[in-house]
Amino acid sequence: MVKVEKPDEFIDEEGKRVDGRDLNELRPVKIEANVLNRADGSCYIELGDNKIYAAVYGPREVHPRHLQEPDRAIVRYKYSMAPFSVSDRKRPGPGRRSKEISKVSEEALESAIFLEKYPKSVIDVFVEIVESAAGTRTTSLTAASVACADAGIPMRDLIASCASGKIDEEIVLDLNEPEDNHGDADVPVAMMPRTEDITLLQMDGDLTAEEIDEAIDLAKEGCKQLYEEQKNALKSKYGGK
Amino acid sequence: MVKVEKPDEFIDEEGKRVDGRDLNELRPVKIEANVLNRADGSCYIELGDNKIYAAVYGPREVHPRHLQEPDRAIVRYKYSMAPFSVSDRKRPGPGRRSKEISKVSEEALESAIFLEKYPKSVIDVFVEIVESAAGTRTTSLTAASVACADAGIPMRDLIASCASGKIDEEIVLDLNEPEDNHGDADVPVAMMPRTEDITLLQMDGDLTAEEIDEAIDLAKEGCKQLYEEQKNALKSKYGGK
Amino acid sequence: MVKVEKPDEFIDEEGKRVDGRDLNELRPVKIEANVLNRADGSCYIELGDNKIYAAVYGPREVHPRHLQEPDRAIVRYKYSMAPFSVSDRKRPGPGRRSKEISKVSEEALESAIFLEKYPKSVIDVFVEIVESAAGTRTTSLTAASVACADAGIPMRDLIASCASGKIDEEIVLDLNEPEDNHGDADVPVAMMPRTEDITLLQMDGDLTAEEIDEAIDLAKEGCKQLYEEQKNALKSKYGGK
Amino acid sequence: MDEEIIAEIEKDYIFDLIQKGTRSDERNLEEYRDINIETNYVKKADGSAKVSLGDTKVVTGVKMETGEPFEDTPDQGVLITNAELNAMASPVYEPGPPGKEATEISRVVDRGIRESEAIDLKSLCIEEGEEVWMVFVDVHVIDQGGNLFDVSMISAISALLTAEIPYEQYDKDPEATSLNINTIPVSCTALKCGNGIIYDPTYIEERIGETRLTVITDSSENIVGMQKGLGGSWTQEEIKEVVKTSTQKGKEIRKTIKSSI
Amino acid sequence: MDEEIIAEIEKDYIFDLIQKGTRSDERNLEEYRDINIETNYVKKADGSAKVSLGDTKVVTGVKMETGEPFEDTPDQGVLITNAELNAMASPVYEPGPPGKEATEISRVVDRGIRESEAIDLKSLCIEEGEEVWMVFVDVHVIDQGGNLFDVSMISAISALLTAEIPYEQYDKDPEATSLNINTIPVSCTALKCGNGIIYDPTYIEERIGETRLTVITDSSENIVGMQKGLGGSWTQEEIKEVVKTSTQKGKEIRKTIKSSI
Amino acid sequence: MDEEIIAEIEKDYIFDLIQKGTRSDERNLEEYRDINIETNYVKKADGSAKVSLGDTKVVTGVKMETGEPFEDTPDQGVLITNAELNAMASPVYEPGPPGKEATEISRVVDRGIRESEAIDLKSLCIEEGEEVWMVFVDVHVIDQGGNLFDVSMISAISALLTAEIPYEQYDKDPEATSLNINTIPVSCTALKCGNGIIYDPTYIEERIGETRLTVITDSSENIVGMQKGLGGSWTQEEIKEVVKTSTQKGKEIRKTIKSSI
Repeated sequence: MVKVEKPDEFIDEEGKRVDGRDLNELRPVKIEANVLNRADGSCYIELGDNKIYAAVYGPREVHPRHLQEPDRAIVRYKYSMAPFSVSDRKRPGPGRRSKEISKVSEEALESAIFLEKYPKSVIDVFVEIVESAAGTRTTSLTAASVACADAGIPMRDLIASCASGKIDEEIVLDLNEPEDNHGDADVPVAMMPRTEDITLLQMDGDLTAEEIDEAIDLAKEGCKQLYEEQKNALKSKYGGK
Repeated sequence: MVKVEKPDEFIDEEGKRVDGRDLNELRPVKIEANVLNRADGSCYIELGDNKIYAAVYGPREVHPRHLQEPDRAIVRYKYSMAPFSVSDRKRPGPGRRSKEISKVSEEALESAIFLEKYPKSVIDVFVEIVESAAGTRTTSLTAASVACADAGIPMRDLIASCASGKIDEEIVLDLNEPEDNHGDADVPVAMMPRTEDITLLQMDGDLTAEEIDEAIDLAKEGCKQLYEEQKNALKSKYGGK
Repeated sequence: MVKVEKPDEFIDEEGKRVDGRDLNELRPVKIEANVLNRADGSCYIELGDNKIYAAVYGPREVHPRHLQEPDRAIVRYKYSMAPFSVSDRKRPGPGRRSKEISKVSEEALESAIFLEKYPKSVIDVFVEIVESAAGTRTTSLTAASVACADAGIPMRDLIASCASGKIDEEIVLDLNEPEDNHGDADVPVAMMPRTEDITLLQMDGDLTAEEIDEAIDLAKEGCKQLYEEQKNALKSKYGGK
Repeated sequence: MDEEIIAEIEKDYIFDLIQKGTRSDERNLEEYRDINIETNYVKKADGSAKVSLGDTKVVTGVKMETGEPFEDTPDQGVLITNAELNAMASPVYEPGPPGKEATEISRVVDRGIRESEAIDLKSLCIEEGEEVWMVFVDVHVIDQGGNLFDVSMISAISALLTAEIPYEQYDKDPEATSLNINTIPVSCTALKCGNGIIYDPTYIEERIGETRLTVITDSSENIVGMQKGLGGSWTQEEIKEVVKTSTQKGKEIRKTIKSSI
Repeated sequence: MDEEIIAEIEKDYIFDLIQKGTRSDERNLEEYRDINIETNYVKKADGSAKVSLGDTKVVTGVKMETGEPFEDTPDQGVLITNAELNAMASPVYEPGPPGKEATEISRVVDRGIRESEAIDLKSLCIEEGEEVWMVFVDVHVIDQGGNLFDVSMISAISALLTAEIPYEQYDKDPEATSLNINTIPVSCTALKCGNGIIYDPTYIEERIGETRLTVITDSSENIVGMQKGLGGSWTQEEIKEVVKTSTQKGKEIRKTIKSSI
Repeated sequence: MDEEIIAEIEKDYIFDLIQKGTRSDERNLEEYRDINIETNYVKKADGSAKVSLGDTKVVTGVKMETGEPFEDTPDQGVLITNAELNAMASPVYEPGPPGKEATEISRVVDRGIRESEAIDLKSLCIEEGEEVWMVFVDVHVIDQGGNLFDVSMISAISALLTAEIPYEQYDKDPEATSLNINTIPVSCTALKCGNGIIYDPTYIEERIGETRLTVITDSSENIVGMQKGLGGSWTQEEIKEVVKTSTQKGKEIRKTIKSSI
C-alpha cells in the first residue's frame, strides 16, 4: 500500500501550492501528435507526471454490425491504465471506474465530431495511461482530440480538458495527486474552446453554486492554455505556422 | 450466516403446520397482471413472503440469428434472484441453480404455447425474485404464464405450478422455508389445469412410488387453486366477468 | 500438493533410466484410430501413462463467419486437460499453458494439411488429456494427425511428435515425469517423417548448439518409431496390409 | 418500419411541445412526475424501498455483512453500490453483467451517498484493520420509464434510511439500530431539448434530449455531485441555471422522502 | 440440405418403429444397450471410471482435496459435481464453460448422489468448521450417443465406489481407505415418442422425443430424484408407469455396476 | 478491395527482394533495425523501459509486491509475465483479455527470463512458505511494427535490470537495492520467406513469412529457449544456421542493452 500523504497545508503564505504552482497554474505540459505508425491518428501527452498515449482508428466499418447507426458514425472510447501506471499495481482489465470514464469521455468527444459525415461507421479511440498522476481522464481527452485531428476526422473544434478543484477553501486549477486525494472537490471539465461549449462536466465533493461557477471559470482558463498547446503540436507536425 | 432453524415438530397435534396452515393449504396468494409498462406482458405475484415479477417480450426477432428455428418460436426463460432477496446476500449473476431452473421452466412453459404460430421468433420471459421464501421456481412459473397471457401470446392453457413435499411422514402442499430446508422431500409440479397434463416435475428427497403419486395428487389441487387466482387476475385487468 | 521427487541419479551405471528404459527408448505406445462415433475422425493414444483422445470435425462451415479465409481452410486446435488427469486437480477451463500449446500445435498440424482444398471452412481438432504423464503436447499432436487421417483429410504426411531432453548431462528420448520436472532441458519436436521437415520445435532449459542438434536427431528417431505405430493403427482400421 | 416512423412523429411532436414550454403529459418543464415510496418492502433485506416515479419502477435492497476493510481505510466500513438494469425493464436491455449505462448509474448513486457523507463509514468499523460492516446497496430497475438517475438515488437513500444493522445475525454488540443518516442526497436531472430544459424526463423524452446534466444536493443544499451525459454541450449560463433549479427541486423531493419513511 | 432431408426421413422411420413397439437397433422399448464399465482407468485420479452405454462414452474422475467446509454445514465434507460435454463428443457442442445441458446433467447427478446419501458427508469432516475433504466428481462426456443422464450417473457412482481417500498425500491419519458407499443411486430415463415410451434413448431417438423423465432410485428401491425435461407433458398415469419401470431397470443396472467393480 | 490488391503487390515486391538477398528498407537479411531503449521511464513503476525497434514500440513496467509463494516452491519469489497487445497498436487488435498471440509472447518472454535464471528467485524469499516478493512484468505493445518477440524480451529484461525492490513501501529490511541480474537473455527471431531467412522482420514481412523461429540465448551464449511459430516447416540444417546466427545477433543486442542502462 502506497499512501499519498496529506500535507499540513495545501497553500503556503505566499499563495504557492505544494508543487510550487500558483492557484491558477497548470502543471508543465508537453503534447506531440502523430507518434504511432499503425494508428490513423495518435498523440502523446505529458501533464506533470502523467504520461498518456491516444490512438484513433477510423472512420472504419463497425463490428459487430448491429451496433451500426444508419445515419451517423459512432464513437467508441476505451480508457485503460497500464498495471504499472499507479502506485499499487492495478489488475489488468477495465473496472467500473474505467467504464464510466470511457462513457463520459466518449460523449464529450462525440459532441465535437461531424458524425453525420460517416454513416454506419465507427471511430475507435484508444487511450493508454502509461503513468498516472491525477487528472488522467481530462488529460486523455485532450490527447484523444489531437489524435482525432491527426487522423483527419472533421471536427467542430478540438476538445480541451482539465480539472479544477477546491483545497484549503480555495478554487484551484489542475489538481495534483495530494490535492486530488485529500482536497474538498474535483471538477473535471472539457470544452470546445472556440465557443466555450462544455462537453464534459463532473463534480465530486462539496461546493456551493458560486464555487461551481468559479471552478468552471478557472477550468476554462486551463482549457484555453491547453488548446494553444494542442494547436502547436498539430502545427509542428503539419506546418502551417 | 442466517440459519432457518428446524422446528421440533412440523405438524402439531391438531394437524396444523408451523405457520398454522392445514396440510393441503396454500400460503396466501396475490396475483396482479399487467404491472409493468415497457414489457409486452407482465405479472406480479406474492405467495406467502415470496415476491416475484415476471415480464414477457415477444414474439420478437431472435438475436443472435443462428438461434432461430425455421418452423417455430423459441422460448428463453431467465430466472434471477435479486441479491437482497435471500437471507445471505446472493452474488449477482446466474449460478448453476438458476441455470437449471431456467431450463426446466422454459421447457414447462413451451409445452403450453402455440410455438408454431411464430416461426423464427423468440418469446423472452424474465423473472425477478425480489423476495424469496421457498417455492420460487413454481411461483415464478405461475406468474410467467400470466405474463404470457397478458402479452397476448396464444396458449393451450395457463401453466399453474406449485410444490408438494414430505414432512414428519406426511405429504403436504406448498412447503414453506423450514419445511423446504429440513423436510424429507420436495416435489415441484407444473401443469395445464384443464387437461391435467404435467409440464414440470422434479423431485429431491426420498419417497416411495405411492408417496410420489400422492404428492402429485396434492400438487394438482394446489395448481387448480392457483389457476383460479390466475384467471381472476387476468379478468380484473381485461373485464369479462 | 503432490510432488514428483527428484531421483538421486537419472541414469544408472548400466545406462538405464529410472523406468528402466535406454536413453533412446520411447515409453510403451498404443494407438487406436476411429474410436469415437460422432466425430468425423478420432484417435486414442497411450504413451506410458499418458491417455489421450483426439477428435476431428470438418472440414465444415466456420462460425463466426468473420474467421473464414477466402482461399483456404483454417485449423482450430483445442488442447484441454481433464481436471482429474493430473496429480493436483486442475481447475476446468483453459489456462495460458493450454492456449500456447493449442497455438503451436495448430500451426504444426496446419503445415501438413492441404488447406487450400477447402476454402472458407474449418477443421476443428479437439484433444482431451484424460491422464497426463509428461509429453502430452507431442503425444496429443501424434494422435491428432491420426484423427485427421481417419477423417479423410488430405495431408502431405502424418505429423509424428515426441520430445527429447537433457538429464545428467545426457540427451535422452521421451522424458518421463521426474525427468521432465527435474531435468535440464526439454525439446518437443514434431515432423513430417517422410521429408523430415520440422513443424513444431520448442526448447526450455540450457543447451549448447551442439546439444540442440543432437536432441533434434534423437527426437527424429522417436518420431519415426511413432510414425510406424500411426500407420499400423490406420491400417488395422482400414485394411490395406 | 412503420413503428419507427410513428416513433419519429411522436418524437417530433414531443420536441415541438417542449419548445412551446409544455409537455405531452401536461407537466410544466420543471415538474416531476408523482413519486411513490414504499420502504421495508423486502423483509429479507436489511433495508429496502420500492420506488416509482411516474411509470419508472425501481426496487432497492440493502444488505449488510461483516468483512475486512480496504487497506487504505482500515477504520471505515465499506459501501458497495450496484445498479442492475433488469432485462424486464426495457426491450433494449439484455441479461448479463452491468453495461455502460448501469455502471454510470451505480457510480453516480455511489458518489452521491459517499460525497454527501450520508453514511458515517467510520461508525461501521468493528475492529480497526480487521473487521467492518460492508453495506451492499443493490438498485434494481424493473420498469424503465425514464430518469433512472433520480429514481435510483431516491430508492437507494430511502432503503438506507430504513436499514437496520443485523447485529444479532452476526453476533455483534449492537451500537446503533440504524445507519444514522444525517443528510439526504438527492439528484435532479435536467435534459436539454432545443431551447427547452426539462426535468425528470420520461423514457421517450430522453430519446430526443441533446445533453443531460445531473446535480446532486445534500440536506444543507450544497452540491455534492454533478454528471454531464450524452453528446451535446452546455453553456456555463445553462449550467448555473440547472444548478439553481436542481437545488430547489431537490428540496421538494427530500421532503417527499422524509414524509414517506 | 440433403443431409437434413435424410435426417428427417430417418426420424420418421424411427418414430414409426416405436409406434409399433420396436426400435431401429432391434431393442424392445424398455431395453438398455450394453453397459461397459472400466474402473481405476485413470491412475492419477483418486477414483475413476470409463463407461460406455452403446456408443455413448463417458470418463469420470474423482479427486479429493482438503479444504474449508461450507458455513452452514461445518461438520460435513463438500461434494462438487461437474459435467463437461466435451466439444469432441458431438458436432453441436462447442468449447467453453458449461451450457444449459451440461448444467442440468451435473445437477441431476449431484442430487442423485446427495439425496440418496450415497456418501456420508459427515465422515469426511477432518476438523469441524476448519477442514474437511472436498470431493470433486468430474464427468466428461467424450462421445454423445444419447442418454447422458443415465451413463453419467453410472460413471459417477462407479468412480466413487472405487475411490480411495488420499490420506498420505495430505498427511492425514487414515480413517478409512475408501468412501464407504452404502447405497448405489441409479437413474433411468424414459422418453415419450407418440404412443410409445422408450428407455435408454439413442442420440437420434432423443431428437424425436416429445418429453423426458428421469427417475433416480437407490439400493432400497426408494425414489431419490426425478427430473422432467424437454417441452411436452406427461399424464399422472404415465408418470406412475415410468416410476415403476425405472425402479425395475435401476435394479438391473445396479447389478451390472456391482459386478463391474 | 483496392487496398487489398495494393497490399498483395507490396507483399510480392518484398518477397522478391528477399529472394535477391535484400529488403525494402535496404537492410541485409540478418540486420536489425535501430534499437532505442529508455529506462526508468515510468516513475511509479519499480522498473520500466520504453523500447523501440524500428517503428515497433513497447513499454514494459515492473511492479513488486509481497505475497505468498507457490506451494511447490515455498522458498522462491514469484515471477508473473503478462503481454498486452493494446488495441492502439494495430488495426486488427481488439480490446479484451489476452488472445493467442499475446499469450504466446508472454510465455516465451517468461521462459526466457526463467530458464536463463536471470532472476535469482530464491533471493526473493522473505520468509519461507509465508512471504515472498512477487515480480510482475507487464509488457505493453503500443505500436505493432513487427518482431514483437524480440522487442518484448529486450524491454522486459531492460526494465528488470533497472528495477529496485520497494523495501520501504512494504516495511521490509533492504537486502539488495536491485534485482541482482547476472545474465541477460536475448531473443532473436528468424523468418523464412522462400529461399531467404530474414531477421527482425517488419510487420509486413511477417505477413509473407512461411515459418518463424525464435532462439533465446543468455550471456554465456547458451541457448535457453526456442519457439517455432506459424505454419510451414524448418529443416534441421536451417535450424542449425538460425541457432548460430541468433547467438551472434544476441551478442550484439546484449551490448546495446548494456550500454543503454
